[in-house]
Amino acid sequence: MKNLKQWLKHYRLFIGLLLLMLVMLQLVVQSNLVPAFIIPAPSKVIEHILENWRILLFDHLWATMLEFTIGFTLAAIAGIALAVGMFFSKTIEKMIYPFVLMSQMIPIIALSPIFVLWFGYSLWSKVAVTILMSFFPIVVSSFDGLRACDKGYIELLRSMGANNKQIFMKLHIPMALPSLFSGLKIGMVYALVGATIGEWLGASEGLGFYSRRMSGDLNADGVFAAIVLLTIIGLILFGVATMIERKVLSWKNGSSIINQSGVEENE
Amino acid sequence: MKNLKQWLKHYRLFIGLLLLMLVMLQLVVQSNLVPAFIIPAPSKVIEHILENWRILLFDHLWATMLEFTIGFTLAAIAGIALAVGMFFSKTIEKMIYPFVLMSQMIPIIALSPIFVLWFGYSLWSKVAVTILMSFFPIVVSSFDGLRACDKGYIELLRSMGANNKQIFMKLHIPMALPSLFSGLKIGMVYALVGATIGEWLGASEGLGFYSRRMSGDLNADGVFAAIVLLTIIGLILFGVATMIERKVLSWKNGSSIINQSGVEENE
Amino acid sequence: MTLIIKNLSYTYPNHKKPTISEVHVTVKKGEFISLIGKSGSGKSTLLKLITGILYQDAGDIKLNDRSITLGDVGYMPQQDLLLPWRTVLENIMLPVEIQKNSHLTREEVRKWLERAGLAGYEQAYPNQLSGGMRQRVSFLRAMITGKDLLLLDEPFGALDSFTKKEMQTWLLSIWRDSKKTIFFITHDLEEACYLSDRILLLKPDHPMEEIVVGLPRPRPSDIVYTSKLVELRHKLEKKMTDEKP
Amino acid sequence: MTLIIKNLSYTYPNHKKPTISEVHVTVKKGEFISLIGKSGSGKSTLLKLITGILYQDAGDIKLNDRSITLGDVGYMPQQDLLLPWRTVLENIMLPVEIQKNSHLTREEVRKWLERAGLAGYEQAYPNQLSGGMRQRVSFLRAMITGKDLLLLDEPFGALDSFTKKEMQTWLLSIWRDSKKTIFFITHDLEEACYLSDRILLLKPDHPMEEIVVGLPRPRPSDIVYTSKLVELRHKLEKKMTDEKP
Amino acid sequence: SKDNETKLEKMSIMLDWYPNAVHSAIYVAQEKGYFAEEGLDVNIEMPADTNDPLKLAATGKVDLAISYQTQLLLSRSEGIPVVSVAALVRHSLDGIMYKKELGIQSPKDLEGKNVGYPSASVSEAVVKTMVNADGGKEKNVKLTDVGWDLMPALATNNVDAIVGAYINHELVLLNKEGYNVDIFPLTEFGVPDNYELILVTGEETLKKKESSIKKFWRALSKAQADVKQDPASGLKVLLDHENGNFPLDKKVEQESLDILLPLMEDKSLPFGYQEEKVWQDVADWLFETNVMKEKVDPAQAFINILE
Ligand SMILES: Nc1ncnc2c1ncn2[C@@H]1O[C@H](COP(=O)(O)OP(=O)(O)OP(=O)(O)O)[C@@H](O)[C@H]1O
Ligand SMILES: Nc1ncnc2c1ncn2[C@@H]1O[C@H](COP(=O)(O)OP(=O)(O)OP(=O)(O)O)[C@@H](O)[C@H]1O
Ligand SMILES: [Mg+2]
Ligand SMILES: [Mg+2]
Repeated sequence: MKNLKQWLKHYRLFIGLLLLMLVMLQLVVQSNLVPAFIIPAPSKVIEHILENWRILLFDHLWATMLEFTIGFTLAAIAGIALAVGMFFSKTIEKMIYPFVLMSQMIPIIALSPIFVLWFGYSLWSKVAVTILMSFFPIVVSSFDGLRACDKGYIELLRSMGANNKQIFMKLHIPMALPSLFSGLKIGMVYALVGATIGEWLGASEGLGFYSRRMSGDLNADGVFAAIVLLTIIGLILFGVATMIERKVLSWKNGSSIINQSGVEENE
Repeated sequence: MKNLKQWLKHYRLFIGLLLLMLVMLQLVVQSNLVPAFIIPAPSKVIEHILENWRILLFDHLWATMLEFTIGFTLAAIAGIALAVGMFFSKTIEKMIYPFVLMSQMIPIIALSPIFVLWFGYSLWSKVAVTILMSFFPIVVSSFDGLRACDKGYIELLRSMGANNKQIFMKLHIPMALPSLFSGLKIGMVYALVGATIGEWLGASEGLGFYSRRMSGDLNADGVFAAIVLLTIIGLILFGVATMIERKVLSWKNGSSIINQSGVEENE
Repeated sequence: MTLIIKNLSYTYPNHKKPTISEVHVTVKKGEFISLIGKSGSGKSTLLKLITGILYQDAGDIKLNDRSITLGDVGYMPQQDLLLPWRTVLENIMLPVEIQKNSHLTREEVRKWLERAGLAGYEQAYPNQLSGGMRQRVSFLRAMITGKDLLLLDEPFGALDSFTKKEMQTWLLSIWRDSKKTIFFITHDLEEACYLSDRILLLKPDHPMEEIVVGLPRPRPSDIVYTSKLVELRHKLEKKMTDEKP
Repeated sequence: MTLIIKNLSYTYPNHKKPTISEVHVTVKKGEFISLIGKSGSGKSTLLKLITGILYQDAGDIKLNDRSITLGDVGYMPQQDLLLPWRTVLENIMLPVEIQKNSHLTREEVRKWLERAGLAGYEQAYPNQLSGGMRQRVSFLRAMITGKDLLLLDEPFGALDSFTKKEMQTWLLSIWRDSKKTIFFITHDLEEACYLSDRILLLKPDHPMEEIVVGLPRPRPSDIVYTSKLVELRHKLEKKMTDEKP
Repeated sequence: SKDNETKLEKMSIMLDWYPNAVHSAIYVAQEKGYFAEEGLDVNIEMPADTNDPLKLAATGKVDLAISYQTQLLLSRSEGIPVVSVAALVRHSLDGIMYKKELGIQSPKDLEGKNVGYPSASVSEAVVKTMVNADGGKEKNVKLTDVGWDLMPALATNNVDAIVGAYINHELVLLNKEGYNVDIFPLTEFGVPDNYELILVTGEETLKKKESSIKKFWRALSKAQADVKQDPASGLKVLLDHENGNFPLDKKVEQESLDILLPLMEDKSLPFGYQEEKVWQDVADWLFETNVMKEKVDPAQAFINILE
């Protein structure tokens, strides 16, 4: 309860602006300044969601989340693994890093036939796009995080007789966590976009499929219903990731316990 | 000359691997393991580029670069301006930041009718997509950079009688540069992808247009010719940006001048 | 130039107790005054109040009978705080750039650099300098403001004892020649005795005490081994650690 | 326990001159030895050689007649280097975790924490501690390795003089009770005199010199104001600054 | 003549897709000055999405657009105010394209097979109608939305047949690549024949610019006659125009035009003339198959602009 209140307080300006924009949009559309088949009235979009919430949530959202979850998990595993590989081997770094960079420059849509060739229309074609889109920030930030370790700490652990594995586990990994988390958060956003784009390359369910299908049927309400749901899910995921990050990195925001001057904590 | 040599030395592993992959690809395609209209033989792609280099470079590459340049410039200006705005006003930050985040979650292609409605098929529809794609990393990193300033420096300048403008110019801006540069570099990659995607949403020239049209005609050589050019341009732009960054932030890599122990500089 | 601090009090926002309360100090032209106190006793806070970075809750600070404002004094912060993207020369010229009205030429600055043993390092970046050199750059930056009153916040706190000794001697020679007034923070009692005319003792919940050093000038550097100074130090330490007032 | 260093030399890769050359030292069980020298004279390098972090180019280091290896000594680095994501307790338990074979219980660790005035701070993170507390945690971490030889690299360099004094007294009491051998780096001559049995002088391009302090134990903290110690300090300083050998 | 040029009325037309053989007449009319003769300065644009031409015509962003009959009816049922003014291709180009080696003889053989379609309900309806009409059960046909990659889907054996591909483009290309494909024309299996490509305008634009559209059609008809007369030179105009920035495959386009020309005319009717019956049939079929949720009055959906 208290959390929710704080949250509302913090974001009240944003929420206010958002509501204002929605109301204005409603008025603009109702007064026919913008045709409803291009931007539908917010009320219509909500109506559409309410009418179809069952299939939207249980079929399409579910499918997208499945692709997202598998894709993001694999991207995280592969991305971190590659970062670890590059961290341990200069050769791997020099060989692979330019490819990682290049992979971001190739417009995915241009590669869609290749995805179809390799993965067909299975779940895996969407997972592949998801991985391709979220891989880059995860690799880069976990690699940066791993490299960030101060030499002094390593020497300290070695002086205790620590082996390489211990140094990696007790030093490099916790040290890389902050950077890794920010990479995962960005990767998460791109993974969701990736799942959507993956569905455009051929699918039979998912919010991306739904939006494209509705677009093909010239149903703007449906298109925006899917976009709204995707955005909400994205924000929720981002928020949850931020919360987990705060928990895991709680040591970062601990304030001083020693309180010589009687600092009064602000609520 | 010396630079080139060093560069070759540094990337020789990557270049070797790349060549190896190309040769293998050539063999795979020639032995009909993969249909040539999905992944073409590298030799065919090069042939295609050589045959059409005039229109590829002067019409399509030129058009894409124009969109990229305008879009990226505007994104950089707008992104930095927004970051400055958020830096100076908590209100702006709370109001706008969630929108910036949201803007990344909406699959751009779903918005294509809106872009078309607003900008038609003019240059500006592509510029708009370019901005939308490169905006986010620029805002986030310049905002982070501006916030990173140590309070001690600010107090020092205030003690000298500096006004807010001087503190901003002499302190916050140079302090934000490293972070800003990394944002610009990422933004640059996304801007190029954005220009390509923008062309997919409607264009009559540009490398994105070219690749999509070639794809419609089942001409894989053409598709990959465009992709290859885009990737090369992307790598060149990234390299140039990195060089500028090194120049501007030269103070970061200056090694110690005081040389008590007679450190021998490695070539 | 006279600095008169009367009845000064300051409480940080969110703090319950005042960090500075009822402080009275008078500093005369050309004096070298040290302020000693434990970590957290409010030494830096007092200095920030004098510069004007912080503004007092009560009392006033007068420089030549005018309330002090930002830009009135030369301030050297506790960390050297050199801007890493500026060369040594650019760092030193910072106050000149900001105040715009200074008549200093680059030529004069070069002379100062030479005097500080920094000749040839004009174009070096701070991360290329040793700790002692960085401190000298930071000090020159405070000097170059041209203000008569210099506030130095533990300038030699981060240096090793050998470098510290050199820097102290160097500072004394500069002070003698330039006739500036120096307000110096340290937690090193020996340093305070060696450098100052008077020493102020800052203790939380105690009124500020003042000790006159009374050693002749110029002071040779091995004066710190004389029994007079050693005794003074001992007395100071007792005063500082003696919990009952 | 005896540490015997013979004819030790070390040159950093890419350096022309050796940082450590032909160093001979013998440390007996239970001794308190200090190593002093200017910044950059190679004090930390020597310590890293003893821990085994660095490996010598020539000469050898024997602990109880066996060549020393990693994990043989308790080492407290120059910065406190507490892992910021570990609580005080977890930081102290780090060597136990790594060496796995320690028989220390958490109960015994708690007792040590109490002794260090850290009771109640077991679950605090390093960024919630003051400088002196951090140094004590770092020291306990070296203690807890259970090794007989402790190498302390300027443990009190970053503390203000008042805290430093308290920490010195605390360290002496621990040393007396635990009967460890301590190899202590400092650039503070007074600290070296106050704490040590013997003092080693490290000067680049000079053979290492040794001074026996010869003050009785236990030493009261105001022994630093006695003329015997002041004179010793003065002598040390002269030796250190005297450029000609 | 300079004065004349300045007085030309600007008009824009958005193609249904990138320029290809079917658009030859438009480029001929422009190249030979037929539009200018009618006092028009025509700007030709290309869409990104097949739905864009309709939407942009509805909003008046373009004056004319080329689209599909089924899509126009669907638009009207969604309240998008567009009207067809002429039929460009009088017959369906669509059908179910399948690989011959799979032993498919007629649509009912698709039972147990996998059919790829682009994301649109119309294509789904086509398959269902055809399979049912052939005595099969639509339930037994697996339908896969293949996004925009129709040809690769079939070529890589991810699907056994595709719907929504054209006999004058995809069929030609796939055969050229050496795939053995054939097509079931949809009209033979219960789907009413439709005007595959029509010329569309927005209701508002029609009110304002009816006479200009008439002029446009006059010029286009003249050009179409030229193309019919001499297809080779008609195609050359298109190829030359495109060559500036995009090399088209001459052979493919030639073949495409050969297929198209007979489908663009009807001996008994003038070029572009639309019959109400065709509109009625298509509208009924769309409603029956549930593609359109609301009934549309077919008479409102078109006018015959030709004189
Ligand atoms: N910006 C601030 N906001 C709130 N409290 C502060 C701030 N700066 C200092 N304090 C508090 O005020 C007290 C005095 O701090 P100050 O820095 O003046 O001490 P100091 O004597 O300079 O210590 P040191 O010798 O460690 O530099 C401390 O308890 C500190 O926690
Ligand atoms: N990792 C390293 N690589 C190369 N040179 C080094 C390295 N560490 C130290 N040096 C050099 O070796 C010399 C001795 O360094 P060391 O850290 O041992 O000195 P120190 O006596 O501990 O100084 P301080 O009192 O400042 O800690 C210095 O000149 C330094 O520049
Ligand atoms: Mg302070
Ligand atoms: Mg050291």
